[in-house]
Amino acid sequence: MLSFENISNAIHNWLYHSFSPTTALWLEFVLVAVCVISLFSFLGLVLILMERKVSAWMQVRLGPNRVGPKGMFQTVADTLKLIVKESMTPDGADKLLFNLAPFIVMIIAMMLMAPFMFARGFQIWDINIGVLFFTAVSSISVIGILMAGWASNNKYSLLGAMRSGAQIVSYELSAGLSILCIIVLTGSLRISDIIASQENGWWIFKGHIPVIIAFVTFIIAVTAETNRAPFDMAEAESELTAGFHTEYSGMKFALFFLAEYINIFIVCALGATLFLGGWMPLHVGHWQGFNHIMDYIPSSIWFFGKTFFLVFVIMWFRWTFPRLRIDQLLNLEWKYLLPISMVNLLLVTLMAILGWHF
Amino acid sequence: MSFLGKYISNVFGAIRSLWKGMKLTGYYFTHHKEIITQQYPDNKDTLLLPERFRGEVVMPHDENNEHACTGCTACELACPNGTIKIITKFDIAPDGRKKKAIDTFVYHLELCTMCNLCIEACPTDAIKMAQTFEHSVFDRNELTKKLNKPGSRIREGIE
Amino acid sequence: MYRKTEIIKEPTVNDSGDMIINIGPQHPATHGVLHLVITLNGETIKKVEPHLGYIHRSIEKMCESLSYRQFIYVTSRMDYLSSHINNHGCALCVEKGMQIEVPARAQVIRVLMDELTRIASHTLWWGAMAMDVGALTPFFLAFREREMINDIMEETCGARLTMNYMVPGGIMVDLHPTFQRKVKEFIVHFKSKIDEYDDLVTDNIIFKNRTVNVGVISKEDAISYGLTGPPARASGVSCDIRKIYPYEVYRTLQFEEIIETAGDSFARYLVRMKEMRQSLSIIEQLIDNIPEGDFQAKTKAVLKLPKGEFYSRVETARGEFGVYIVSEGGTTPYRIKFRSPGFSTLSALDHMARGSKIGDLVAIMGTLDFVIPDIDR
Amino acid sequence: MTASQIIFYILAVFILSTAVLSVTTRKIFRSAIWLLFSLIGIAGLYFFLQVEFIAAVQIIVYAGGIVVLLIFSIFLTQQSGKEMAKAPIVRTIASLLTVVFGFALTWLLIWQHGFQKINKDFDWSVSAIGTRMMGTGKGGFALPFEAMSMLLLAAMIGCIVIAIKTPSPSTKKDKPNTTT
Amino acid sequence: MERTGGGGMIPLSHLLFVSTALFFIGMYGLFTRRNMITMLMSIELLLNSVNINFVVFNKYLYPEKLDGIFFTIFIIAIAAAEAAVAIAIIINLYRSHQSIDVNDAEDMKY
Repeated sequence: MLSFENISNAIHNWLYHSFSPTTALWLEFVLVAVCVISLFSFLGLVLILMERKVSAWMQVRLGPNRVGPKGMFQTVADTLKLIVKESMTPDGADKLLFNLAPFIVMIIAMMLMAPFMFARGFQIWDINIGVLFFTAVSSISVIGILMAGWASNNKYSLLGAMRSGAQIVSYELSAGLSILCIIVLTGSLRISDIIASQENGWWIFKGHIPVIIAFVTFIIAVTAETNRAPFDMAEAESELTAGFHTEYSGMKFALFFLAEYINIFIVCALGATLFLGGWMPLHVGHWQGFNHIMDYIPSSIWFFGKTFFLVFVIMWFRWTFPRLRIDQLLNLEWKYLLPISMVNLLLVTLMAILGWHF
Repeated sequence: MSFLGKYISNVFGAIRSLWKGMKLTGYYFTHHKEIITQQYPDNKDTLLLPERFRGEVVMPHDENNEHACTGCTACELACPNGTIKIITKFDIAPDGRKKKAIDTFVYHLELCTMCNLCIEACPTDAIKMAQTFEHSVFDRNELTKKLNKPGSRIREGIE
Repeated sequence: MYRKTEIIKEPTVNDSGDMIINIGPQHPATHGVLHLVITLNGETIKKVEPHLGYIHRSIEKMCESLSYRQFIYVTSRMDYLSSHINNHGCALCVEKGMQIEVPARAQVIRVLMDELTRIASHTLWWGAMAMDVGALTPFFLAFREREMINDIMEETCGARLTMNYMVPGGIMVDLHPTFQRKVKEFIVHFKSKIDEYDDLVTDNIIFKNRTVNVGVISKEDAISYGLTGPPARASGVSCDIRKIYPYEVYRTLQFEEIIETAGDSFARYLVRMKEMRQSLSIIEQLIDNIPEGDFQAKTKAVLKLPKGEFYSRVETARGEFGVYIVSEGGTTPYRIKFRSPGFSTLSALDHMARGSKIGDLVAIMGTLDFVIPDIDR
Repeated sequence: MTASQIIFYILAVFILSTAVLSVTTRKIFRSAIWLLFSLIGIAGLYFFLQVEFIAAVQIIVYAGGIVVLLIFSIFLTQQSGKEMAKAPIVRTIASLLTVVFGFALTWLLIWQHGFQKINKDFDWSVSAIGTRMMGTGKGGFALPFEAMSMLLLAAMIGCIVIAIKTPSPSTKKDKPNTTT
Repeated sequence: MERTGGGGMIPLSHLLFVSTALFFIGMYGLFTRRNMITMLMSIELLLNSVNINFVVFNKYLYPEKLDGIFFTIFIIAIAAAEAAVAIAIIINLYRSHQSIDVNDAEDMKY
């Protein structure tokens, strides 16, 4: 059967047969980089189009419908427009950091792609601390935002960056705690182990109410961590015009924009991996026929389907809720999410020790 | 315990209120065929404006190239912005008497606020509002219009 | 324009740690060209200083050179969301001076249009206010309802926003034949949709957190700042001109004056939401009872007000709108002054916003419902 | 040279050059950013040495925690765009000499000692670290772990006590209505 | 895709060169800087060079033990606590002295 696993293994074997190990390693690096970058641009285009369509349909509008069939090439046209636009650097800005910041944000988003399992046996780097790698690297992205905000020499940008810093640092805690719930249940940090542990059922079904609470906490926390509405304090259009990327234009703005959507994809992919079983198809108890039909759907479709469902939920939040205020945002984290997820982690630990999960 | 109970009911109340809003947007998402926006340049042919819509002042002419304007300047006086300027001349009537008539009815569209006062003031209903609304031009001079067509004359019987 | 040094050397402002930020003249939250110089300590607002003049068109001076028929249309350009009610106030003042008796049909139609305008203004405010606090979908839902009113207006008056439907002595043209049917359709439609508004925004916990206990102004302060309309009624001041100085047919109508006592942003929100329902009930009372008859009183071609001073007031969507005309007996007013509700509301912004966060400032501005050309005539 | 050697030398140059930039630049915000790069480079070195857990902890605590804290304190304490004063030339030369001398001495000692590499599999795993960390028997680190928790708690409380702002009467006066 | 290499081929002395150089770069910063925050940054560099040493010695010389890893973890934890307390002190100092230069903070002497 033609699957991602076979293709990648074939390429790997061919490279190591044809070249010396060093050359083969370099070639693999280049190949992976090309794959990740093209996946990036494709995801960016698709997600931005999806956001526009979702927002339009929720707001009783049509959305983009001019460029290409049903407006499918609208984001391509927008990207072209952004590429040819002039990239301005404001007077008094720290030019080096100002130009560096979008690339930092972008590179971190790219690095986060590494440990994910996109399909059965298809993974860039099966690192043994997979989930920890994710939480670690994603915490750097706040520096990119702080750099952008400070280097712009703009008070709105600075305020947005400060807000973003406070927000991301605090919401990492509850995101981390809800990830820990699943780690406690699986006993491994490795992404492939976590997916393998869900062979007989996804954690969200196996783990009773505590895991559902962890899932809800996770979704809220990552919405905040990616600076999405209702937690878009860093941008807060009606308050800070555009927050930390007020001064950016052209391609550098496009990089921020792209990184935002890639980050959404990544956190949703993580949610799908941890709670919804990654590429594992939906299996229901002893319904053999049903399970067989589900197995026929390719694993990559399962993974992307789950991820895009979560992406849709996050977009649904954005187009429904008003924005929180900065102190309420921190209240929500420290007074509600953190205590709840701490108690929840205790419950999950109890459950794991007593073996109450299925 | 009352504190804990209040805390939990707070959380659930919040989730319920949020779910209510999400249900509404979810409903609109799944019923996205009913849209409120108009696909403007596409529906240009079918777009119907009400007959009272005030787009621009025009002077209707009949098939004999005749209009109803006597040049009384009532509209010019009624206009708050100086949008209308009437230049009169003296026609020689068939019976040999000199008669006042309009030479040019100058209408400055760029000054007009579509307040309808000129139409109200006109005693002979010579001018009316047209339903056009796309007034943009490349040269500002094009916005200064002459409303009476060349060679037109006043209809018989209108004083 | 302000001189930078002048503001920094303000004695109440500490030199260290304060950030001075310009909100506006071009800013998404000001809905126009308002310029606020705010002094921040971290995120906390220490001072708000509005700077006006970016959209000053000297409407009052302009009106002094226009005749009594002509000047009415200019007032549509002040508070463009309740342009009809502005025109109404001017027409009332001229009629008071000329002692013209307005026909009953014209009175009812005027009030109907007033209430439709009020609903249109409040729906727009609802959408814009929700956008200020960060929700974008309500804006489009609000425009759906507002569009229906605009269509009704367009059909009868000939324009969607600056209707200029009032003339001294009545209204310009008679109602369109489809008017009653369309308004009844609108009533049925709006009654179901206003519940959606409540689902989406009013009951939302985030919205409540953003507005409850934010921008509180007490009853005494509201009176001393000269607040009128919904902001004052949210603080418990009874100030509805339709109730206390009823004009036209308002004295025969059954409606409530909405009064809340909390004085915060949420109270202002609730007052407007309830006012929409009251306006709807007024329309329901009137729509089937439009008397037959003339729609315009017979007036002279050239209006001349007798020598003297005339004042009339109406309740716009934002509060009390007063027209004060000094006449020397000529065809144009000698002096004209408009008392616009937005100006005094803006003066209370500093009092309300001190000590709250930037996000609160935007929410307060949203619930105060500024229309900048109304503030800055 | 093999690929892994090339990667190592690139990492080493990256770590050292950003560290040098961090201590020599005169813009304090840039200094923090260079420090961040140096710390991330060190994390990369740990990844290279295949001690991924330490690398992840390094990134979480240093990049995500300490540098953000430093940047916040920079924002809070000064106009971060301003350049710092140059150190006096005498002090610069003196410290440069000291440092070079010290480095030469240390490096000489290391070079002469000539460590012998032991070719055994270095096997760590998160579960092994966890069991040792909580172990109370021989080779267990439960006591240091508990001491560390006490230290962190004390540090937390200490921070709050030091940084808490005593509300002066003047700041209270101009906030008439802030009940949120 | 499996990773090859992994530091096995790098001589220990090269790794120690990096850590030693890092340590003395940190020392240089500590000597020349008079701004407390930058001094704190230099201290972080010193701690990191020590961490590298611990990890490298553990990996190369005592692979059967995990003590170096533990020391590294504890040092990182202490560094976090130290940075937090130091920054609290610095901010407090800034509030009272309007400066974070060490030369300006010598009131304690008297």
